Amino acid sequence: MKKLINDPDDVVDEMLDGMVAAYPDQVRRLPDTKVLVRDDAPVDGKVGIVSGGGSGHEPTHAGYLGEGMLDGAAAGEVFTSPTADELEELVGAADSGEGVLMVIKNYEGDVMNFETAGEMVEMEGTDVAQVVVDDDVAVEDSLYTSGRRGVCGTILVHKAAGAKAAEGADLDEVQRVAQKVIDNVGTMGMALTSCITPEKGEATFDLPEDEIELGIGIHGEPGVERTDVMSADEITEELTQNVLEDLDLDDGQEVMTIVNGMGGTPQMELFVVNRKLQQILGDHGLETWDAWVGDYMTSLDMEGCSITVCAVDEELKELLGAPAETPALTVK
Amino acid sequence: MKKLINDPDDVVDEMLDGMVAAYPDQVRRLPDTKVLVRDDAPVDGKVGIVSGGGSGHEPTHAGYLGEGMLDGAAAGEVFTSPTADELEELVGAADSGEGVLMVIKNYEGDVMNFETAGEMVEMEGTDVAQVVVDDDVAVEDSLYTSGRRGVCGTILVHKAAGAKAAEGADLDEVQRVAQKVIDNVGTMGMALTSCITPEKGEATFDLPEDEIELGIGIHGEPGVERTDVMSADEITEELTQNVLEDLDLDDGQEVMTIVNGMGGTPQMELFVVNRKLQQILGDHGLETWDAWVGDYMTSLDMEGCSITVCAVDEELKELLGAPAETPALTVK
Amino acid sequence: MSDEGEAVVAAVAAVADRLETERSHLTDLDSAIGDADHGGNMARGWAAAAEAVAELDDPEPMAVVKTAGKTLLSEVGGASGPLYGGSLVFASPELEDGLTAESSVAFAETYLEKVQDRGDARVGDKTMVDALVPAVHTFKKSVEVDDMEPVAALSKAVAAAQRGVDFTVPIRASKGRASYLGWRSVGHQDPGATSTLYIMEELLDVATA
Amino acid sequence: MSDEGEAVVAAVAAVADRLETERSHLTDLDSAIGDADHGGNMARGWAAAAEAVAELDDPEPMAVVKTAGKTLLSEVGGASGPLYGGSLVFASPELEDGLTAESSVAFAETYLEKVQDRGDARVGDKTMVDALVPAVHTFKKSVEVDDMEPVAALSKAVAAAQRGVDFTVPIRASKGRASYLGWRSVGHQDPGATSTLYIMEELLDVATA
Ligand SMILES: Nc1ncnc2c1ncn2[C@@H]1O[C@H](COP(=O)(O)OP(=O)(O)O)[C@@H](O)[C@H]1O
Ligand SMILES: Nc1ncnc2c1ncn2[C@@H]1O[C@H](COP(=O)(O)OP(=O)(O)O)[C@@H](O)[C@H]1O
Ligand SMILES: [Mg+2]
Ligand SMILES: [Mg+2]
Ligand SMILES: [Mg+2]
Ligand SMILES: [Mg+2]
Repeated sequence: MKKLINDPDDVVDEMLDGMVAAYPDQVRRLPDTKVLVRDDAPVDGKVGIVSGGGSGHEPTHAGYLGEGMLDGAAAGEVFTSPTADELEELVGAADSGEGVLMVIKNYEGDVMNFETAGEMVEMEGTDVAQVVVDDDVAVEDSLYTSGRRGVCGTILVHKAAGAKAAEGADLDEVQRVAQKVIDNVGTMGMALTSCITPEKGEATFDLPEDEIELGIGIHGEPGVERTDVMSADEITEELTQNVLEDLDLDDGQEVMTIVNGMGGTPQMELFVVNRKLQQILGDHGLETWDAWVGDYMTSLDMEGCSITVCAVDEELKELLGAPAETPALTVK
Repeated sequence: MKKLINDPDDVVDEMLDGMVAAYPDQVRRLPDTKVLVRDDAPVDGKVGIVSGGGSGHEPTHAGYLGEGMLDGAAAGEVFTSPTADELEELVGAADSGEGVLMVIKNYEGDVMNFETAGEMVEMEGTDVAQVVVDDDVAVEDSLYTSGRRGVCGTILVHKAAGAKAAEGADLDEVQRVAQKVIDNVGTMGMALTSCITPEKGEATFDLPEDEIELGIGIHGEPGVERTDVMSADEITEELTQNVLEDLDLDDGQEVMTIVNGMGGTPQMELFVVNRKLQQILGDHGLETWDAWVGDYMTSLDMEGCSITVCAVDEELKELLGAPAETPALTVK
Repeated sequence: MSDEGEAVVAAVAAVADRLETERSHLTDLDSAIGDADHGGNMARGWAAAAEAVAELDDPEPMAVVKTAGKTLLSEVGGASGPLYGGSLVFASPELEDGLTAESSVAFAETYLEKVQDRGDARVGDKTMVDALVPAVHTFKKSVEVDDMEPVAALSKAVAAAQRGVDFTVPIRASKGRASYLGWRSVGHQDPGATSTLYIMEELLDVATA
Repeated sequence: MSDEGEAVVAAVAAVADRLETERSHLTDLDSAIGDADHGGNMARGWAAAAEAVAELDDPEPMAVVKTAGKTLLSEVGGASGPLYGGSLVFASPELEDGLTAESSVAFAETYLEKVQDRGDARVGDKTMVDALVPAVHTFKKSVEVDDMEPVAALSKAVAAAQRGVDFTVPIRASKGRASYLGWRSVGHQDPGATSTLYIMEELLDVATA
């Protein structure tokens, strides 16, 4: 493994310091933790929004700290949920007295650690609500899985909840709009290559030159199906078709889309995918209200992408289009 | 080669359509060209700023189209300078009558094509000025090279010139501040892996698991020196040292920095580099006024990074900090 | 330091050593059907636990187990952090009066119960539960029905856990990251069941020493 | 269509074919010391040039060469676009009165001059100039001093260009992307010199046919 890394054991710690050094006016690190909060947290009179999870998904999570999005973000080890005690500090630091919404990506590890933390801070009198994002349509939600994963749609949950909180809404209202995004968003991803975790130092899974993985998550886990390599257009078809089938939208529905890079895929390719995605949506009678293309939620250096579609109404358009100012996302 | 590509011959064309589909309110494509301009170009009463070069460096160039930065950007084939006739159309579309500044990255291909275009539009009465960016300190500027290359420092030239033009300055003034950035900026890059061009479909150069290239450009060309693999801190030392030697700054000088990813390197690693960079600058008695971390000028899927340092005074701080609103860069 | 407490501290240290040794093996197992971090999670967590318990002033069994659990909770994260750590903390009171055959059985049962409370997995979901259930059942039966000595019973329990680990291979996962793979999870050994077995082997080793 | 014009159109087509065949070889050469696009640049440009000249109504040599040059200028980009394309355009007037020994020499000289005007490279800089200079010198001398037929002179010029290509191998580049490599450029053959040789070989082939 050749990486811009010193010691794998220090990589998360050093990354967090490097983030603070990049955005000293926007974020700060809680001493002796892997928790970053926006510089002015807790923001008086505002519901706090926190998120977190394993590292390796940058700019998720700390990249979205700031006005109109998150108040705090906890970083676990690479691909490992943060520990409950760090999450406790996270929630505490985001609470101005108006309560805190925890945005959790569905996975037992995250859910169990967040819930443990939530119970602990509630005992100390903080109002806590949670939403669990499960936008990954690749995984069937059945008795035989731990439920659908939370992936790139989470960014839109952060955005809408953050905007609602910035308006001064109360915890219930903020939780409602977060859940509304969750109810209207679907994502599916694919990998051309495996990622390399600092811990393992080699590919998590072997993917021959002529095969790809469909339905991957964001943790370098193998996907739901392995198929022969396909063209960009075919891959876009496959992902979009699955997402649209899941969402089952009416003709003329407005949507917002994300073509998300997995970290190792150049933007050139993401734009090639976006071109086809927009054609397909047009063919389905859907109207794109906004289209994002870039690296929003990654898997280290994995090559591949995910496609997210979110049905939007007037309320969601207002929230998703509202101003945000964070290191990784600025909406004017 | 496994990529999100349909046919290598179509990749630039499809990418450009995908960009327009992503930012339909911000950019448009000149019919039958590979030229993208900001939607409202030419902007009345404003000097036009144009740039361009081979594709494969996304978000450079079209990602920087918009208020406070570029008016137009020409995309060549992958790593190939745009042709003179496309550049002619580019300059024409950016001219509102106040003249156009061409920002050229030093390389014979770009310079020859831009100059040919410049001569042609001048014959039709457009005022044209040019600056040639050559911030790459890895290449010695001597009789034995075609001069220093233009690399990531170019982004700062776009930014300063764009801000000056937005103020309503005339062509001379805009050219002056562009040149001022060029005189104060230095960059050096390195690669952990080669990139894969769509044309060749395999690595441009072989780089064994235990070696890295120092002093690479942004065209997948091999670097100036090949060395044994080093830690992130050592690499950061090496790059920064070379840039600082070249710039030769006074104690207490304020600087702005960019840790730029080459396309395939995850943000986690870039932040690890930024942490060390800021420590080194501090040790040298320099003061960081602003620090950017991300993928600004890439080499397709190459893994690696470059470090840019630019000395700033009050004028440059004002210009580099001025508002900009482009797909890839928003400054509030 | 009580003899018993000393033994538990030694056991935690032995577990830490063993999991460091098995680090890359566990990560390889987790690569195949998970996210390639189980080895790191376990090695990091138990090393910290061993340090923490070594510093206890009065290392009675309950305090040692509780400290180890708390350390895992704050060092590991992931799915295994709350499962291993939380269950140790909550089960530790069963050892309040020391290590007896009876208290060991109670501890084992509570530990299993807490894992299932938190993770909601049943036997056959291809998780650590598949190693734990046969181990705890065998342990309890050996002690309570067959009147075996705890160490002999533990030895039986370890063999049972091994069966459980082997059993995870041919089945489809319904919990944890491996569940995302659907049928593709079949044929792979569960990392968490494997680390559970290793921990039990070390307990046995220290108990027989 | 004049015979001469027809021959030039055929030559452009032959060049296009050849460069398509050599596409990956040229790109490999450019990978080693450049940016891996020379094969694509040449193949794309000359294919377009062949199409364009095939559509000319009155394909006199000058018009054909000029059209080919303009097409290269607008299709190739990079360093080789203005060098090949611009030089063909500017040298084409030398063929105004058709293809004679004299006009061919004048064309060759002007072409070389334009390449050097635009690119500012001298012999030994490890560029296409290293193939062109010996070729043009040899051609001129063969025609003007040795009174050779143009086709025989061209054959000598091709051999001279080959020497030039070989010469690029052991030298350090001072122009083009290869110059960034400094001493590491030594030992590699220049792609632009190589494509120049291939083009000349095809001209000879068509001329002898
Ligand atoms: N819901 C669950 N109940 C019981 N055990 C589980 C559950 N989910 C996961 N596990 C166990 O955790 C192991 C994975 O642990 P680890 O890799 O450390 O965490 P993560 O899955 O968060 O990366 C699995 O092999 C499995 O044995
Ligand atoms: N200044 C120059 N003068 C003459 N030839 C040059 C010059 N610069 C580059 N070349 C030629 O161009 C070739 C490279 O062409 P190509 O790869 O198509 O363009 P680019 O270098 O822009 O990628 C080199 O091999 C060399 O022969
Ligand atoms: Mg994990
Ligand atoms: Mg090129
Ligand atoms: Mg795991
Ligand atoms: Mg080239």
